[in-house]
Parts: sequence; C-alpha cells; structure tokens
Amino acid sequence: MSEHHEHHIASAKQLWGIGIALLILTVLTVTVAGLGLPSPFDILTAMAIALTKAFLVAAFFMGLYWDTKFNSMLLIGALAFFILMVSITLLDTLYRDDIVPSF
Amino acid sequence: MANHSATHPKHVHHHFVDSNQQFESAKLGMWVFLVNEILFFGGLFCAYIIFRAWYPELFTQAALELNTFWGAVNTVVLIGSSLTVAMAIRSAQNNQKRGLEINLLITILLACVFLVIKYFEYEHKLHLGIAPGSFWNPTPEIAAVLDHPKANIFFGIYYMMTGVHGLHVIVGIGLMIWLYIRARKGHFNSEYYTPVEITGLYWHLVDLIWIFLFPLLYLIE
Amino acid sequence: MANVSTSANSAASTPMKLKVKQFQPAQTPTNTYLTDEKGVWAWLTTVDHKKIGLMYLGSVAFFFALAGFLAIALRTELWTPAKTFIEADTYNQLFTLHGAMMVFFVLVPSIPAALGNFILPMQLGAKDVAFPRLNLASFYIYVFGAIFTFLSLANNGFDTGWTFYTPYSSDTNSAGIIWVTLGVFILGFSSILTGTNFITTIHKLRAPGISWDRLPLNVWALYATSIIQVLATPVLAITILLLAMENILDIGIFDPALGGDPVLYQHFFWFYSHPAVYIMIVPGFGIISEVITTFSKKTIFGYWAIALSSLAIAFIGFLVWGHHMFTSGQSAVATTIFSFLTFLVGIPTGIKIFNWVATLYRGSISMKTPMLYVFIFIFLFSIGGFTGIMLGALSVDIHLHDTYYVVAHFHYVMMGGTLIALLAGLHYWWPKMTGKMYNEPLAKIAAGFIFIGFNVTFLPQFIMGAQGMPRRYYNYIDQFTPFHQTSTIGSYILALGFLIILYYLAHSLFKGKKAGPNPWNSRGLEWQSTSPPDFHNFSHTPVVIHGPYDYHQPIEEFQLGLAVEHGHGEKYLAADATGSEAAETTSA
Amino acid sequence: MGRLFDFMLPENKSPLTADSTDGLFHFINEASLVLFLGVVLAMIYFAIRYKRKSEDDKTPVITHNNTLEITWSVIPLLITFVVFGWGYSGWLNLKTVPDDAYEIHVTGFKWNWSVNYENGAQTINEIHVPKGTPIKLVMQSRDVLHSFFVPEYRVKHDVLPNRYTYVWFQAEEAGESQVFCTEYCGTSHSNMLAKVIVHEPDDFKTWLDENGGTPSGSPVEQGEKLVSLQGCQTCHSVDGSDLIGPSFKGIWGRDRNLADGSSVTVDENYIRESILYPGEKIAEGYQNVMTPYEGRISDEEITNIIEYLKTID
Repeated sequence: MSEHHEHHIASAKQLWGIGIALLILTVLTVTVAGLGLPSPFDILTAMAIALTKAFLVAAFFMGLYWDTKFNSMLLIGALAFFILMVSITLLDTLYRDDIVPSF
Repeated sequence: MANHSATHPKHVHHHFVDSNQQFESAKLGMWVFLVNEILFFGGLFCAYIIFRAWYPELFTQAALELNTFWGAVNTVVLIGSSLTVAMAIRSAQNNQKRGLEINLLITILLACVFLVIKYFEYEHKLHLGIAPGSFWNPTPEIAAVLDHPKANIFFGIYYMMTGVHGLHVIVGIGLMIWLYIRARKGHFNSEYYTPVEITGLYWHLVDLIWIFLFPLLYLIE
Repeated sequence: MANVSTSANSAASTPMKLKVKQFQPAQTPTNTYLTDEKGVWAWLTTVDHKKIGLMYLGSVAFFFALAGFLAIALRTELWTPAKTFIEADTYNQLFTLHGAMMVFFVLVPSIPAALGNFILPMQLGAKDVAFPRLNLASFYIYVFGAIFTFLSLANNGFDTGWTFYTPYSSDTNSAGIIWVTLGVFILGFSSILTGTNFITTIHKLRAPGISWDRLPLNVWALYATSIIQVLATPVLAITILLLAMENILDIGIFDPALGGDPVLYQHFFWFYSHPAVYIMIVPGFGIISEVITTFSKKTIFGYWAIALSSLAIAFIGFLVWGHHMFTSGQSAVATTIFSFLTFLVGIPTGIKIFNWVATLYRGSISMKTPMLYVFIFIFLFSIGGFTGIMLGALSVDIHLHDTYYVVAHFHYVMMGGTLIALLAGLHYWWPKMTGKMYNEPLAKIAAGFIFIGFNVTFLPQFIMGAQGMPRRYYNYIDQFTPFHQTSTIGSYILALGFLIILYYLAHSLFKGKKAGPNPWNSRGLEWQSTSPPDFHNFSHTPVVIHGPYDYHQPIEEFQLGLAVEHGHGEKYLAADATGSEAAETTSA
Repeated sequence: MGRLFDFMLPENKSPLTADSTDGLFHFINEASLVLFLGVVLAMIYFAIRYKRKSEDDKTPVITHNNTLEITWSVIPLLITFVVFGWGYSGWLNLKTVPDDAYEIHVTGFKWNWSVNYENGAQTINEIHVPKGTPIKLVMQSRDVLHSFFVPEYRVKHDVLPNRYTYVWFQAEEAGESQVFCTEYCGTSHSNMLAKVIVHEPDDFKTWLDENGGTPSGSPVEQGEKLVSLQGCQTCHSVDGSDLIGPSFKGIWGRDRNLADGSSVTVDENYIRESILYPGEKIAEGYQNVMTPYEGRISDEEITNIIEYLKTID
C-alpha cells in the first residue's frame, strides 16, 4: 500500500490488440461451427473459444489482470456457484427413473 | 468534522478518508454486484443446460431458425463497444476530455445498432409465429421443420435470455448517456473517473454474457 | 499516555506507524444523529445508516405486527376442525400472506437491514456504510416491494403458499400472483444491495486497528450473510421472473401442461430459499456472540471456530436445497447426496452452540434481559436444530414432510432462533440507539410470556405433525383438535408477550432513564461512542488497540479516545489485511 | 415398543415400510434429548454457579481449546453419519417395491383421489386392498401437484401431472387408514382425503369381482355413478347447498347468469360444454377452477350424466 496509489492505465495498443483478438476468435468460432464437428466436440470447441474470449475481456478490458486478487476471486467464485447450481440440478434431471404403468 | 472536510477533494464523500479509498470501494461494490448479475443470468443458463441435456435434438433443430450471420454481427458490435468503453476509461485516466466523449458516443451508437439488429431478428420470428408462450403459433412451413413437441420451450428460453440481456443493454445505454452528459460538463479527470470505471465494468459484463449466448443459441446446428 | 502498542501478530512484515492523538471521550452527547436533522423530510431523505436502520426497524416491526396478527387469525380459525369464522379461500390467502410477509418483509431484512445497518459501521469505527445513497435506495426498494405485494391483495390476492409451486401458481388466473411476484422480485434487489453494501463496507471501511482477527463476530456473521444474499438472491429474482412469465405468457419452462417440469421450479426456488434461511439465522448468531460475551464479561470461547463456522454454514448452505424435495420425485442420486450434505451443515451450527455454552464457563454472568433472550435462543434453537436432523434423515422425512412437524421445526428455527436473537439484539442495543433504558422487570416478564407462549404454541405441533396432520389445512380430522386448541391458546400468550414489549419500549422512549455511553460495560467499539451516537458515530476516526472481547484488559484502555491525528498518515487500514500495526500516541 | 417418544407416532399398520422409520425416529429423539439436556443443563448450571458478584469480577482468558473443538465436532459428525446411513437404508426400502406387489392406479385431481383396479373396477376416495400383500400404487395427477400420504404406513410421495410416481406398503390387519393430500392444491386441499380399506384376502376378491366389469344399469343410474366416481360432488352439491361450484339441484332448464353478464339456458349443449371446456362460460359468482374434461370422458358418459342431472330437482 503506497501512499499514492497509481491506477494502471492500459495502453491503446494493448486494448486494440485485445479487441482484434476477440474479433478473430468470433470469426473462428463461426467457422468451426460451420464445419459441423461431431456431437460433443462442437459444443466443446465453441465453449472453449467463448471462455478464451471471456478471459480476455475480464483480464484486460475489465482490468482484473492489474487489479487486486480479491476482485478476480469474486468472479471465479460467482462462476463456481453457478457451476454448483447447474451440476447439482443435473444430478436430479439426468438421473430420474421414469416408471411406466404396466396395465 | 469541520477540519476533516477541509482536506477532502470535492468528489470524495464525507465517510471516505481519501479518493483512493472511495475508488477502491466503488470498484469492489461493482464487482460484488456483477457476481449477482452472473448468478441472475446463471438461472437462465441453468434452465438452458437442463433442457438441452433432456432434448439435445430440439436445440440443434431450433437453432436453425436463428440467423447465425446477424448473431455474429451483433457479437462483433458488442465487442467493439467493449473496446470503446475501455478506450473511454483510458481517455479519462489521461485527462482526454474529447477522447472520453467520442468513445462514449461510439459506445452508445454501437449499443443502439445491437438493439436495432435484435429488433429485426425478433420481428422476423414473430412474423413466422415463433413467439413466446401463448403467442406460439408457427406457420405451417416452420411447424414442419420445427417438428418437436417442446419447441415452444426452446423459444421461451431464447426470448427470456435475449430479452433480459436486451434490457441490460438498454440500461447500459441510459448509463452511458448519463456519463456522456457528465463528461461534457467536465466532471471526470485522472483523479476522479469512478463512474466511468464502474459503468465500464457493467458494460463488459453485458458483453461477456453475450459472448456465451451467441454460441449457445446460434451456433449449435 | 506513553506508548500504547498492540502485540497481535507482531511477526507480520512491516508494522505501520500511525500518529495517534488522544481525546477526552464525550460522556454526554451534544449533536446526536437524532438531533442533527429534524423533521419527517430529513428522515425520509437521510443517508445516515443509523436513521435508515431505524426506518427498517420500524417497517419490520410493522410487518411483523401485521403478519403476527394474521397468524392469530389463522390459529383462531383452527380452533375447530371445520369452519370457525373464515372461509377456506380466505384462510388459504391468509396463510400465504403470513408466510410471504414473515419471510420476505420480516425475517430477511430484520437483523441485517435493521440492526445491522445501525451497528455494523459503528462496530467498524466507520462513519457510514460504503454507499449511503444506495442504502437509502434499498430501503425504498423494500417499501416498493411491499406496496406491490399489497396491490396484489386488491387484485384477487394470492393463495399459492409462500413457495409459489408450479403449476398451481402458473395456472391460477389471479392478477394477484403477478403483483406479488413483482413485489418479491423488487424486494430481492433491496436484499442484494444491502449485501453488496455490507461486503464493501467490511472490506474497505474498517478503522485503524480492526484487523480480520479483531472483527466482532457480529460483523463476521453479517459478512457471511451478505455473501449468501449476493449469491442466492439473484436466482430468486430470475425464478420469480420466469414464474411471472409463466403466468402471463405461458412460456412453458415450469408448466407440465406445456411440456415443462414443475420439479425444476422447485430446484430454482430452493436454490435461493434454502440459503435464505441462513440469511435469516446467521445474523442472529452474530448477535448471540456479542451479547453472551458482554454479559459473561469474558472473552469469547473459540473466536475462529465461531467466525469460520458462519462462513462454512454460508457455503454448505448452498449445497443442501434438495432436502426440501425428498418426496417431490427428484432422482435417487440427488436425494441421497442432498441428505448426506444436509447433515454436514448441522455440524458448524452445533459447534457454535457448544462454543457459546463454553464461553459461560467461569464467566461473570449477569442475567439482564438480552442475556435472558440468549438463553431462550439456545433452548429453542437447539430444539429447532435437533428436529432439523430428524427432517434430514431420509426415511423419517418421507413421513414428516409437509406436516405440522415441519411447521413447528421452522418456527423453532426462525422464530425461536432469528426473532429471539433479534429481541436479544434489540434490548442489547436499545440504549445505544435511543439513549434510554427500558423497564427491566417488565422486559423479563415479557420474555417469560414469549418463552412459555412459544412452547405452548409449537410443541403440540411437533406431536400432531408426527401423528400425520398435514400443513396448510383449513379443515382437519377430529383427533387433532386438542393439539390445535393448545396451540391456539399458546399463540395468544405469545401475542401478549409482544404487546408488553411494545408497551415498555414505547414507554422508555419518553420516560426511560438516560443510558450512559456504555450501560453494559461492553468492550465493543460501538459502546465507545455516546448514547445516542454522534451524527458521524464517533467524533474522530477511532484507533483500536484491543479486540472486541478483550475483557481481561481494563475498560479504561478502551476509553482512551484514541483517534487518528490529521495529516499524519491518516489512512484506514482497511486494505491492510495483515492486521499488524503499532500505534504511537501523543497526548492531546 | 415402550419407547419414550411412542406417543408421537400414529399406529404402525405396515411394519415392512414403517419399522425402520420408527426406529430411526426414536433413536434421533432419544439421542437429541440427551444432547439437548446436556447443553441446557450446562447453560443453567453455569448461569447459577458463575453468577455475577460485582461489576469488577475478573474472568479468566480462555480463548479456545482445540481438543474440545475437535471432540464436539467429530462426535456429532459420527452420530449424523449413523443417522444418514439408517435413514438411507430405510428410504431405499421405501423405494424398492417387492416384485410380487399388487398394482393399483391412483389419480389425484382437485380435490379427489380416483382409484382404478386391474379388472376395470373404479372407486373414488377409497382404496380397497387385501391384507398381507404388498401393494404398489402407481400415481399421477390430472392438474396440479398433490401428495399422497398415509401416516399409519409412513409412506408419502408427490403426485405429478407429467409423470408417474409410486408408493408401496403392506397392511397387516383388516381395517381403515387415513389418506391425506400433503401438497397444497387450492381451495379444498384440506378436504382431499381418502381411506385405505384393508380387507381379508378373500373379501377383497369378492369385492373386486362385484365391482369390476363394464358399467351397467339405466342411463340415469350410470350417470349418477359417474358423477360420484368423478368426484363432482366435491364442488357441486345435489341438495342445493352452495359449494365451490353451482349446485346441481334444479339446474336443468333454468336460465343461468354468467360472469360476463350474459345468460344462458342450462340445456344439453351447455352442460356438455361446461364439462369439456369449463372455462368457456363461467356462472356468475363462481371462479374458473374446474379442470377441463376434454379427452377424458366419452360422449356416451356425458349423455348419461345429463340424464342424471335432469332427475335432480
């Protein structure tokens, strides 16, 4: 904790670089979707690309890369609780045993 | 408190010790609020995942009705607006009043472009009878392609997700206009640009949500 | 005063030097928050956390009285097995309203938004919460939520139960349901904003010397609560929004007639509503820790066990929502896992109780009213906890689910827990808030009425629940009549207790004896201000050199009036989480 | 038998499903009682023993004790493991229907239980079963969520509109047991009661044979039986008293005022429409709460009901 805290100022070059990277990734994800990969892989690549884009936005546009760790923890924590919500609900919805009456 | 306020810059509220404490608090507060936004959209994503796990064939079928091209254009538009918001913050940090105003204006413009495109997408679907809930009344041609008893649910989820996201875009536009007016009045400088910073965080989150909505809704055929 | 330095964590990296000044702490208030600005308008537009806290307290008391009155009406209707004085539809609307109001308007905001708003910044030595205007906004959002809920009554009302289960709630053609969902949706944001505000305040606005290991346990509890509020409430918002859309537009996600799944609604609902019970009870734990140390005059036993168990409860509380759904038709895998995790959440709660009792050991125990409520709390809440274990056990829950056993259980936890803790806190901080003492003998009599009335009301409900009496029943079969009648009599005794409280608190406002700054000789920071507190809580930014439970230190050391000297590294240590500092004092 | 908390539980009439539950219920109650008394007595003892003598009392600094913390975390944890295991095994038993169970279909709807047997026999709010045989109820709902609960068998399960759920039990004595609906379902939720009637095996066979087969009798008789089996009388009285819906008494041929202000004569077409699409014409002063019967009832059955309604004056 210095007496005079300096806020990080991203350079214009950095910001444009991230912007262009995001653009390229968007083109990439559309192209890959056009290829028609077999079932689990299409969604996996789409999500991998989306996560990469999200990482770029969060780390550089939102400045988490230069920010206090606690703010990153908040973001990761939110995602963790979202994953908890989905996965535990799936434990129900994917494993229901429907019985059919016999007469 | 008289002696206290003497050392305070004008923008620092009385209960903060200095500008930095106020800035850090505002930013932390915004991040906590974003956590809440993520969980808010999380509910919709959860519904999406559950129904997709139940009816994968429905989702691939129904996604055909969504226009990938315009979805992609909208993705680019939002990414562009995120970039301009980041540039706006940079301008404020560097005391560039003009740059701040221009960047905010471009952001507002891009956000409006997003909404216009979204409007035409909705319009087209409603025209085909692919409407939410009780207005669900697809034309025979659509019904022939969308031959699934739960097709209404996919579009229920679609309208909820994009609709709630659209509302966030509208709120964002309002905030940007407010920032623009304050920027014109010269309220922001390198010492005080907290509102620009935290509105920027909000706007990036709106972008983040769309980054996931786009592949999940449009890219699954 | 020569050098006053703290020994805590002396091994930490670079201790921070602070220039500290000493003031003569004021004994009698000059410009209190009550006298600073006067008039209704000043109150309604205030951003002062203390006034907002009191406005919340007033609103919560109002809704509690209203919902309590409904409860009395319900209990009276249940005097006979058939119709006593109201129709079935009215009864169904009343119990729904009772539940919804008690949960959303009373229990959720009661401790955090009312007492927490008042006390939290004072315990941190801050002048206000981090975002005072947001704080006022969340109060008005709360009021708007309430108005919408009342508008629903003017639009046919709603009779779905506070849980709004689909498809009953989505199929019922009543405009009332749309209004109330809107109301609850709006109300959620009030809760979220309060949580956001508290988390930021606790992180960024702590006075010099309040390191994480000197945080009062009440603050730890509010911190855990705020985390739950921020993580869970948005899911309620989206659930309620989906439900409203289901009702208005028939979007079909939850309605089986349209291809949706009603059990999915229950998952969404309980993902919020189970953690929400911890939003209600965890702040109560905080109050108990404060009161029990003050009236035992003793260091809290197991500070970290109590602090961390709050966080553990907050976390595990998110993993157990499915125990409300054991009979709902969810999958066997989910049911098994939910049941297992449910028991894990009982452990940190047990740890708290044991630590509190251990704090009493070799203390100097004074049975003032707040302490009396702590004892009542431990008694009632333990019963609530043990019956919770009963309901977590799979096979037994199948029998007890949706019976009066469950009703009794959550009243023991929510009323015997949260509300009794609220009463403890209210009596404890009343002198601080108003500067007046209440009538101690009357307060004890009222506590007696409440304790007896409560048990007479709800103990029979355990028995008739286990016997098979289902909840939300307007008529019932004859064999349950004696239990219902006992319960009804108990509810009257309970109501009487609350009336007595109302009387002597109102009386104390006008005729009460003046309370000094620290009538209980507490070591808490909030007691080092005047009663009622200064407009800015403390006349100067305080510097803290002892923990809030350091009863082994002479009380004089807490009343030194240490404050940051201006222009000499005047800086909160909030961001400095190492918790080490050396305070150098210069006499003033 | 003879446990401390016996007074809390209703009679156990299906030991195969109830025994494990009851055992665990007693175990938790007794273990809780011991712990509860421990906590409360310790608390009261301390309050008396360490009563404040003066404001200057000195108290020792006891900050923590890790051994104690671990003890009072681990022991309750172990107890709860036992409780979990016990509850889990009992619940598995409740879920595992014996292979030779006798199946009966139960349909819940606002606010009745309709019961169907293998030979076409049908009852309303009465479930006839033989004693000493495992019974499996296959349940579904026609409208909202309900829940089927027999306290004396310790069984309960929600009844859903979009899938089948089931419970099983085996009654060991002839007699009656109370059935409750435990999922809130609207106005008459608390009247959605039924009885399980347990017969001696031979009596059950006789009962089933007498009530099975195709419906017989005159149209009026068949109509009357249908009205009773469909539970119409829960909402529509035949003696003129006012329930949730209009009474059937003297309804035929009368003019009826509707909620929208118009009026209509009660004739064949109005009754038919009101059964199939009850939301179309709501009688003045009543709510639209009836479940549509479209697809659930044949034209012949409607005709029989109409014939019966003509006779109620």
